[in-house]
Amino acid sequence: MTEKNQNGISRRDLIIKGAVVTAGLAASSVLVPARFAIGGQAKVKVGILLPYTGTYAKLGTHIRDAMLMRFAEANNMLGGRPIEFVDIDSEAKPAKAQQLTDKLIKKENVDFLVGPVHSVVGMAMVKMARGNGPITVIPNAGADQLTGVLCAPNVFRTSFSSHQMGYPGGPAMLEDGHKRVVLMYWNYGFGKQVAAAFKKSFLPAGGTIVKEIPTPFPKVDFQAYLTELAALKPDAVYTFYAGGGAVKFVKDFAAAGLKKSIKLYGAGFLTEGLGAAQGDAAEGVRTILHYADTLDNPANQRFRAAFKAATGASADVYAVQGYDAGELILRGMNAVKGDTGARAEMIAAMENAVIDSPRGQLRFSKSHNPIHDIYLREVVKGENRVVRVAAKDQDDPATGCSMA
Amino acid sequence: MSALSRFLPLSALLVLLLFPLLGSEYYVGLLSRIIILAIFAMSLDLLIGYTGLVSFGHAAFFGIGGYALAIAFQDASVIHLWQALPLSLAAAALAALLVGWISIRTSGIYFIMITLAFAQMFFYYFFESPSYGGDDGIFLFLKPVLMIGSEDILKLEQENNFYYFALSCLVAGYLLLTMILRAPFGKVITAIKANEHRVCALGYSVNRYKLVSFVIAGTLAGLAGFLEGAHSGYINPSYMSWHESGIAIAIVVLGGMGTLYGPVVGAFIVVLLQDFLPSLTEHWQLLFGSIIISVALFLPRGATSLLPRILALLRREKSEDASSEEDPLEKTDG
Amino acid sequence: MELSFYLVQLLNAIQYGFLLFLVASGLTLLFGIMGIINLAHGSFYMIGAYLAYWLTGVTGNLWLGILLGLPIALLVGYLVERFAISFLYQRDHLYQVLLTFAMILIFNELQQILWGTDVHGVAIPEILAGSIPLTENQSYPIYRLFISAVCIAIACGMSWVIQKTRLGMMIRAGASNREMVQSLGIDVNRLFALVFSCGVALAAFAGMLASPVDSVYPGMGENVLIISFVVVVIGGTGSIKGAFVGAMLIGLVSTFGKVLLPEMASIMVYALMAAILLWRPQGLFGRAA
Amino acid sequence: MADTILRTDRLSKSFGGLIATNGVSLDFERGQVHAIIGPNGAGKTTLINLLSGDLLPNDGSILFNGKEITNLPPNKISQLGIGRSYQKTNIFAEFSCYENCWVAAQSRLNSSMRFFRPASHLKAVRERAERALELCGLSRRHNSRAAEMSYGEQRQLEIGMMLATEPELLLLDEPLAGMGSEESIQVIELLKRLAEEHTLILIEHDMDAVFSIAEQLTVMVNGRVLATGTVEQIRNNQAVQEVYLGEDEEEL
Repeated sequence: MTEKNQNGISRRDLIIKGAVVTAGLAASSVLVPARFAIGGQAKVKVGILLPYTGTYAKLGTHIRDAMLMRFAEANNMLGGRPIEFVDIDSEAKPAKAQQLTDKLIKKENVDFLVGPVHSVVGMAMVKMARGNGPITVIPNAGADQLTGVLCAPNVFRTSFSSHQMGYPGGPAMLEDGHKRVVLMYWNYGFGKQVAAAFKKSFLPAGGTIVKEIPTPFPKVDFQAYLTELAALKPDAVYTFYAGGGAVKFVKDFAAAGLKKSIKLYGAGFLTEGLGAAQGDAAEGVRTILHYADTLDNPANQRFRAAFKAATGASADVYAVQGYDAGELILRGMNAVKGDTGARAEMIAAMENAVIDSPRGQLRFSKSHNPIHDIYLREVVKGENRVVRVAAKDQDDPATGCSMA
Repeated sequence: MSALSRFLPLSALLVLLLFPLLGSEYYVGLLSRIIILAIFAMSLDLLIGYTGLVSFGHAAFFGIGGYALAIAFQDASVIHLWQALPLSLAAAALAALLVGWISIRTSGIYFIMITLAFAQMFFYYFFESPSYGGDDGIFLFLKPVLMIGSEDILKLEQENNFYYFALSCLVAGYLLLTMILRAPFGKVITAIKANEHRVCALGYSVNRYKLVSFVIAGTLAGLAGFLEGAHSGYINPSYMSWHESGIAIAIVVLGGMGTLYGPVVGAFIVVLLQDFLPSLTEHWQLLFGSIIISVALFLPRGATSLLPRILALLRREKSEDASSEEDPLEKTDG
Repeated sequence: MELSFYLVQLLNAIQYGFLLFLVASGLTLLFGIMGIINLAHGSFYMIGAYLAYWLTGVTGNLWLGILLGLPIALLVGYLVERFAISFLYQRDHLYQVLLTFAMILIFNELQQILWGTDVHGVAIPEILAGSIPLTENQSYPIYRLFISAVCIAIACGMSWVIQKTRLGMMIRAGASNREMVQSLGIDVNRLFALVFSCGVALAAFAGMLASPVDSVYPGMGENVLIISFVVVVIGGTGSIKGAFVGAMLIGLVSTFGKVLLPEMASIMVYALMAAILLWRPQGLFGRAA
Repeated sequence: MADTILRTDRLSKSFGGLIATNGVSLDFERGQVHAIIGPNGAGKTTLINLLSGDLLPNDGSILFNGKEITNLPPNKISQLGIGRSYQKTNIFAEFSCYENCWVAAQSRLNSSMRFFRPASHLKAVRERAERALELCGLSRRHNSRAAEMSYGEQRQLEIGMMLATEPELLLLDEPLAGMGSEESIQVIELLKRLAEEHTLILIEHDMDAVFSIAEQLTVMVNGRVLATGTVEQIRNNQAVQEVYLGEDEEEL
């Protein structure tokens, strides 16, 4: 597939960009052009493509604010060069993703591209950026393909893959003693991938999927499905819902009186940052995620305090992902002392980065997807508290990635 | 006036033709997108502006044009233009025939809503169906080629070549619609928009004309969808969402419906606004929405309706200098 | 599955139908009486929900919140009618579609400026917080039953107003013949401003009432918008009875569609609408054009 | 027995509870001018609408040249050779006078599903449209926008459009409605000219006009046919005199 893509890249592109197609990382350093004769003071351009309107607006704002906070902590210098931001509202609209990415890459000539939140926007974006485009850091979009079939040396992710939102759920539920489980999820790309990953670990370990109930995305009328769930009488249910849908689901689930007989589990978005909206209904709900507000490590405590001070809002997993995206870019630029032409070295430095993130230790796989601990959390008094580590150093299989 | 109105489109075309020599690759790409949208909007204008059918589901045919290309050729090792383009057009035409056949029996709000309903059906079909990539959509890693012997004469992977290809599609579409509108068929559909009941009383089977118009418009929208799929190499259900149908209506009205150049101008306005407004404020949709509302309220014939007025103003100044006769435009204003 | 399962699903379907009716009734009123296609109807629903969230937060009481919110919604409706909609009565539907489409964009931004991008919830008032056991493990929240009761009250109230009162007489006359109303010496401008404000208030009221069971989040209006149009069109525009029957039909089809034909659930309501319009192009209870 | 061009048999139409046309059975003869008169609400326009296919009857049948046309849509009826003009002016306001007739004339092409040649190249259509314009006396208004013409001219255009479809039978719904006396005279002259070659069915309130051109008269009251016959027969009909002289004197 990589080979196919090369067809789409003309010679002229390469010359204009002055960049290098990093087909083989090792060989490429020979080709690095001495681009920065002017010295280190030219600005580094960081393009940001995140949603600030629509359903995902809050995610976009938190990611951006946390990343800017990380840069500010480094005096807004990347490898000795000042930063210029080009910030674009993606609206989380896939139909516009191409145009906006094009703008950042071709018009603004950004050195780094950060975004997006929405997986489908991510696919359009990565398809254009991979190969000889800018160094790209994905701070949220979770589609497996982004570091799978679409993986590329210049594409990194600081968030998660769908796989990591489903796979650790299986063993965690079995360990809690739930063998007969119903899977419920929003029927779209990400939801389907989470469900598939869950089954991959849950079934071989002896679990039974009583039924799979995909529900239309992004609709929030769950009543009919909850009645079906009640009639199936499973031990527990594993879900993927987020945002408004998650609030509605958790409240409806509780209101239908199902909490007494069926234990509710889900990918972390089910309760992440939604405590106030869900109230008591969320008490006792267990979720898996690579972060928890109450994580007891110094990096997290420092980060949460700083984010609160900087923005007035409470940090959440999205902010952490944005913060780490900033950190990752810093690592890369510091390693090459601001020479964006030294692409291969920079990519190598980012690939090998070991970050002391608020989420715990963060490393990157061959496909540039995060490797991090996944926590099992339970909502107690409105807080997502860590019950235990559900999976140590959870990796991603990077299916279809030529680098893995 | 008539000399000028002939001169303007030609000079606009000339500017478009020369643009790639001056503009950067980004702007050439942006212009290609505008042209694709212009074709799409022009096709909708045939319905809204000429036949009097307010379709609120036109994005479906755009999407189907793109999906036909993507589905048929996602695993192909080469995409022959002479296979892919007719396939996309045929798929869009067939869908338009089916949707149109049912929809044209209704009128007014029912027509608006039934076209919306069909578009939603297509949207959800592609969104939820496991076979065509769901909401993730389908990637195409190749551009269509037109082989003469062993040589691809189009080389669409180059932005400039694609641009000229899209531009020729626009010109071809424009000429085709101009011809149709001058032909007997065009006379009938414009009469239907003016007074459907009377057209029927004159002996025309109105629904057949509406249906044919619907199919032509759908096919042309399919062409735009094909170009979008070929250009971006990525097609997903969001191209069919009702937002896109709404934006298409906005383009037609903003530019000026009932003229063929109106939608082209509208496409420029809308894309450039969407490009420019976000740099002013995070809440740019407030501005965008306000602009649309102002046009809907105060400029119902769209931006291009300003042109004759400006020309009239210029003329008046001139003719006043020459202490003149009566202004011929004065009459038509009343 | 047992019979009780289908009975509970029937209850779900009817309850969903009631909610749909609540939203759609305002829409059909606007179209039937004023000939206005209002795509911003979903935005008014959203505004209602946010008003409920905001005012409940301020007053600590949902009822007070609704009581304070309704006049605000009426005012919003009045302003929108005076400064935008009223210019479009004589124009083609096209402009109404365009104008109200743009309003969606504007209201979304205003919502974001006023209330931010967070997801919120509204607590169910104490007295209605309980639930009734239905099957051995499922129970039914009292608040949902309460919503149904309110919907029935509104349906009855609306048909009473329309059938029995002078306002209703004017409304019915206006729906069928605008010139006639004018010739009766009724101020059509005031009548329309009133009707539009009421339509907006109804949508907002639906949002307020649903806020404790729904969640309150950006873009929530668009989830109800299209489906309420489907309801109105199936029932026949302008017919309260039609909206009621349409809402119930959609409630049934969508609920049992989810259970029996889950793959087709989203498409089914639209297919139903297309089928009904194919059979009766003016909807079930619409007047033939 | 004279040559019947159009026959209705027990034709009925009701709206809700209101019966607008009640068992109307009439014969219209070829080549004659047949006027239908009656007080307001007598069901005259409904009858015309039934004949032209704008309304579908609840009961009864219509035969045109011996052929059943009862449930045909308006376009099919028009194609068979029945043209009609409307009481409320029903033209394409934004089109020029000529274009109005053009669209009408073009309807007689085998099919207007022609996409490639400009319409203006069709000689037959052009001639037919110009002939119609001349007949209705609007040749000099060739390029005027219909909306800008005087009311009387618009009424003439209304008739011109009908003529451009070259019908055999003309249904005229109050062609003189709202016209000044000067304009009326012109239109009456036009109707007389038309009567030479066509069959006319005419609704009209202007009794002078009716008596000056009609050969046959039908009087309708409350949706029923009160009397039908030659002008003389109707003049002397007792029942008609009661209805007309008693109640609606001002109409005469």
